[in-house]
Amino acid sequence: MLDVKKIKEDFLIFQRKIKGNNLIYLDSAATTQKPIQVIEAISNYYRNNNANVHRGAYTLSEESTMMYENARQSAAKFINAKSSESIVFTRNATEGINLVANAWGLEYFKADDEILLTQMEHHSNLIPWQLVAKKTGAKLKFIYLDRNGELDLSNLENLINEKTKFVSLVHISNSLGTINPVRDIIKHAHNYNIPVMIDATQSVPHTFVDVQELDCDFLVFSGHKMLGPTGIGVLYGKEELLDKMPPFMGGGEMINEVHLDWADYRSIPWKFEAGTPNIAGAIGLSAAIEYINSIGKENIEQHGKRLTQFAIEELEKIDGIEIYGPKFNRGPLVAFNIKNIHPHDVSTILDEYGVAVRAGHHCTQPVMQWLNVPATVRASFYVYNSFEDVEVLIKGLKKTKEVFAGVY
Amino acid sequence: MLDVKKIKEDFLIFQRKIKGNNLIYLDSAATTQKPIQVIEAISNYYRNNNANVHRGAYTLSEESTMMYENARQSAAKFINAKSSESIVFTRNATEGINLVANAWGLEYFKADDEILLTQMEHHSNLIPWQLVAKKTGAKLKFIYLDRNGELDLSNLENLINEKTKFVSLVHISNSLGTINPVRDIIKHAHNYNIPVMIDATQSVPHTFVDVQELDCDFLVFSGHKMLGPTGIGVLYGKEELLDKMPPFMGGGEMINEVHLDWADYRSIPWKFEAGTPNIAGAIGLSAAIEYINSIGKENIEQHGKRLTQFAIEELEKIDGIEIYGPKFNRGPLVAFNIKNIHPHDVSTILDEYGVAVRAGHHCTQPVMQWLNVPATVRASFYVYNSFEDVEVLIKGLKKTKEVFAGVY
Amino acid sequence: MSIEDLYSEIVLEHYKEPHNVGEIQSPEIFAKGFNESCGDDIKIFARVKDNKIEDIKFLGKGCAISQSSASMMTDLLKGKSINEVKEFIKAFNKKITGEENFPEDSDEWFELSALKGVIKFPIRVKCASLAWHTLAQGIRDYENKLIRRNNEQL
Amino acid sequence: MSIEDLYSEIVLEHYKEPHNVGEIQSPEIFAKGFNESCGDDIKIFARVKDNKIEDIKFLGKGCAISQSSASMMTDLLKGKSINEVKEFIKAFNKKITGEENFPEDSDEWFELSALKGVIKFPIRVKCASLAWHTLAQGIRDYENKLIRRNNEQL
Ligand SMILES: Cc1ncc(COP(=O)(O)O)c(C=O)c1O
Ligand SMILES: Cc1ncc(COP(=O)(O)O)c(C=O)c1O
Repeated sequence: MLDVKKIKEDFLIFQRKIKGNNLIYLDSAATTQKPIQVIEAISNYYRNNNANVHRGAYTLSEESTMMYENARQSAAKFINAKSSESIVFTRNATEGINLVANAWGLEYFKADDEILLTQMEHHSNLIPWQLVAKKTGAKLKFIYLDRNGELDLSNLENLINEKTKFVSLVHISNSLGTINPVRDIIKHAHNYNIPVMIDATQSVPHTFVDVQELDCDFLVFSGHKMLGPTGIGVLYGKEELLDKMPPFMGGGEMINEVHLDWADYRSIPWKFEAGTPNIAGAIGLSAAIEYINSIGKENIEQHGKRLTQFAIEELEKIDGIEIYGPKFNRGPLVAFNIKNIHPHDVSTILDEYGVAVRAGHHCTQPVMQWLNVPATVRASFYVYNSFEDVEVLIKGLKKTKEVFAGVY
Repeated sequence: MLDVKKIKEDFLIFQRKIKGNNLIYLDSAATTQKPIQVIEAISNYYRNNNANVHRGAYTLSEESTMMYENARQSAAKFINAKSSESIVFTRNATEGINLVANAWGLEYFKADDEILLTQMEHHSNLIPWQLVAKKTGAKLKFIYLDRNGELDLSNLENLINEKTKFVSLVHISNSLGTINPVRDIIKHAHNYNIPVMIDATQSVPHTFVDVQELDCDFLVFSGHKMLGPTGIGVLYGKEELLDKMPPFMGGGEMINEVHLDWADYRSIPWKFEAGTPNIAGAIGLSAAIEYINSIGKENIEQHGKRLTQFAIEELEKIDGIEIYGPKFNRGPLVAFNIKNIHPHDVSTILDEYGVAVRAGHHCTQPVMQWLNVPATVRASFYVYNSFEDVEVLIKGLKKTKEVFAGVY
Repeated sequence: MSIEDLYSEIVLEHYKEPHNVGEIQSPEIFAKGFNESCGDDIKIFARVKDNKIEDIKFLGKGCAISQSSASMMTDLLKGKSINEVKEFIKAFNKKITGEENFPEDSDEWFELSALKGVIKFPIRVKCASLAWHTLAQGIRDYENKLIRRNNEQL
Repeated sequence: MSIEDLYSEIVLEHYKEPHNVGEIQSPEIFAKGFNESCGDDIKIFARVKDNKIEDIKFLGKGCAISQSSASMMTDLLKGKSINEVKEFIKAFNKKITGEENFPEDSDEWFELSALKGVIKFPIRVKCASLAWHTLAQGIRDYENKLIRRNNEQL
């Protein structure tokens, strides 16, 4: 069990009042709050070690280079990557996916090649492929959802075939909570030598993701969804695949020898990091990893499961609530709607109680189309959430129903 | 005159000792130090307002959206852009250039079109165009340097012609200090309806840059070189040009309507900001702008000019020092070499005195080739530098010569 | 300021049974609107005769604020001249953003002032004004079309 | 630890007049090295006869540390067998990174131990080892070529 009360003390934002109430933050799937340890790691870097990396011969520059590269090592260790050379720092998960879609896709896709995605992808794992498909003539194929909001894999034998050149899919859905059997899908794709990218944005913060065990070829996640700062994310790629990719962006830091008419690029991962990187961001991410490790991934996973289960049980007691996504074995979030009340209105009323939930399509409009709703309310949990938080949510939902009593 | 002593108090890093000495930081052209006001703006955001932007209906999300969009407005005002819709937040200047090279270049360049750059571009304004030229068959042309390290514009009539489809050049050179007559070049290019991008990375921190007065079509700069955090930069573009560009990256936040097979993009500037942005970075940048405004751009410019002039005068007194770049009217930096001593060795010895200078090619290898040196030493100045800082530099250089006395 | 001021009886009644919902075949005025911040959309149709809004309807899914606002708007603007409508939209925008007060003793504004509570919820202003912005866009398109047609006839 | 320990007399003498600077025509061993952190480069040439380094030269611009290290390295390795050279490179790498101490009373290591000061300047270790890494690469290429040639003759 997590000592949530103690953990909450590290997050100073919970000292704030929202319209006179305690903040009940249930939108961690969008972005998490930051512990003081992360905030201070960033401040301390700026106060003591700030300099540009990789090219200075003076003390500060040496220190900041070391801190930046140590952050890369700690990110590598966090997902059990073989080497830190397979870790590229990006702005966020989205940039990691765009990097691969461009640097791999534009290089290796031809007309009528197939890219396999799923119906539950976040826009970040859909639009980049639409753009690349348009440029190369490749076609998008989809694994569709079954009635439970899980992937319908009955047709996988047909979906993955000689035409398939790439598979990219989400590990844990941010709108349904579904946990996908990515390991099986990777195995299957590898039978055809097809590289697979995993969007682990919602899984890495909550569960131990081991890239060697999964044997995924690429994997992305965002720092800001795991207690880290905004503006930093990670692209993991197998070294031999990253080596085979041309650079995505050009500029300083990513080159060896430059002439007006040609240039020789640096080795991976630096080849993919053009310009001054988000140094403080990487250092903040590394502090977040340390914080997560100090709590323990297993504890975090258990805690998320318990809260989610409790929330679902309590929600089910309320009349007129529809819950979306699989019943069992799901990520630490729950999406739902109250009959006849728009999610936006639910969110506004909950805010009066200090409860922050997301109302919207959660950047997964195809899932909304599938659910046949314009939007949903989503409550998502992390280490600082308690069972009382869920109780306040439930109270707020009951109040919402009262406000809309005439309509309901 | 700047009250440097008072300013220095805002920069806590100067309380540090480097090998027992006060830190004399002369590498601001690589990245500047950060005042406490910027560091606290970031901390305060995480402590009080942190949430994802644009899609939440609760208080924190509303606050963070407002702070993020206010930062956009303050960036717009800082360069006198007509509207904040013409401001795209990027990771750094490099990403801004890559964005335009890709979204404009891949869309509008054909084989044998010409892209005009200069011989003094930072790698960040060279490699992206090399990559686009390779993809489109367009050709790179260059304005070369004259003996003084200034652009040789005698041939401009020939260099800008019907084949020219884009001009991109640096405002102030980071390796020579040259200030280019960008306004004249823009006017000339506009006679042929050719869009011009200005790399203002070294000018925006030091001098008032007015995009409307320059009439440039695009302009980029980096937050970390103007007291702001790492991981945030600005691309300015005229609205009508940004409108005509397809998105660079795809993902969340940049779309309206999404289906599995098509998507409708948001309006500018959000169309170009895929995924969760560096929210804290934008807020930190906005605090940096406030700090700069409180000192006053004119004062900063004057201060930089005085320090540079003083440094050049003192350097000239040392036997065997060669100074590079124009004699007069230059940016706040000076590059030089001591005869027979490698810049790397100079930098190591200066570090013993707490003096941080850059030794290297400053991401402008073509300039090094032109100077016919492998590298140079560069001292660059900002608001926290004093005349005494220059004196310590000079003392360190004299000591360097002593160490190498036998060689020299 | 409590949540009941935002969700007043009038707002909720319009939300429950919005007026003027539906399509108009080959309308003179048509526009689609989109609320970027929540993903809701709306379509507005209007029939123009003798420079007057003869009929006006809307379609779309949305929250209580946007639905009731569209419902009241269509009620109110029916029968007005294009110029009156344009003025009214301007006036509404000023009131909903708090730039001007809602008039206290105007019959015309009586129902609409039920939206007053929105002013205290800046993020919901977009919901309240979605229908109005969309109609304004439709009128602009309509007038541009008229101008083009006139030019072609010259 | 002062700066004079880094720039010792021996280092500066080798920097002033480096030994074995030049090219070797059609060398058995050749490699180019590049120091990513400062942009310096080096070329190493060696003539091999009877599995021994008969001659070795280098070309390149660089700092006092990298130049003197290359100068001393070429002095020392001339005449050694390929295997001895490989062992020596390994030993040097361990010493320059501080993993092992420089031997106190070895004639062979006497000059090289002038580079001892580098250990305290981690960022300069790359300068000191550039020539050594480059030669190691050249030897790997050379041995691979031999293996390929042998295979072809089989
Ligand atoms: C003139 C110029 N352009 C572009 C850049 C690239 O800036 P960044 O690394 O922040 O993208 C620099 C920074 O070194 C520069 O000096
Ligand atoms: C499953 C999933 N993928 C990708 C993303 C995109 O993350 P970011 O906006 O940090 O790039 C998100 C975040 O909402 C997500 O939940």
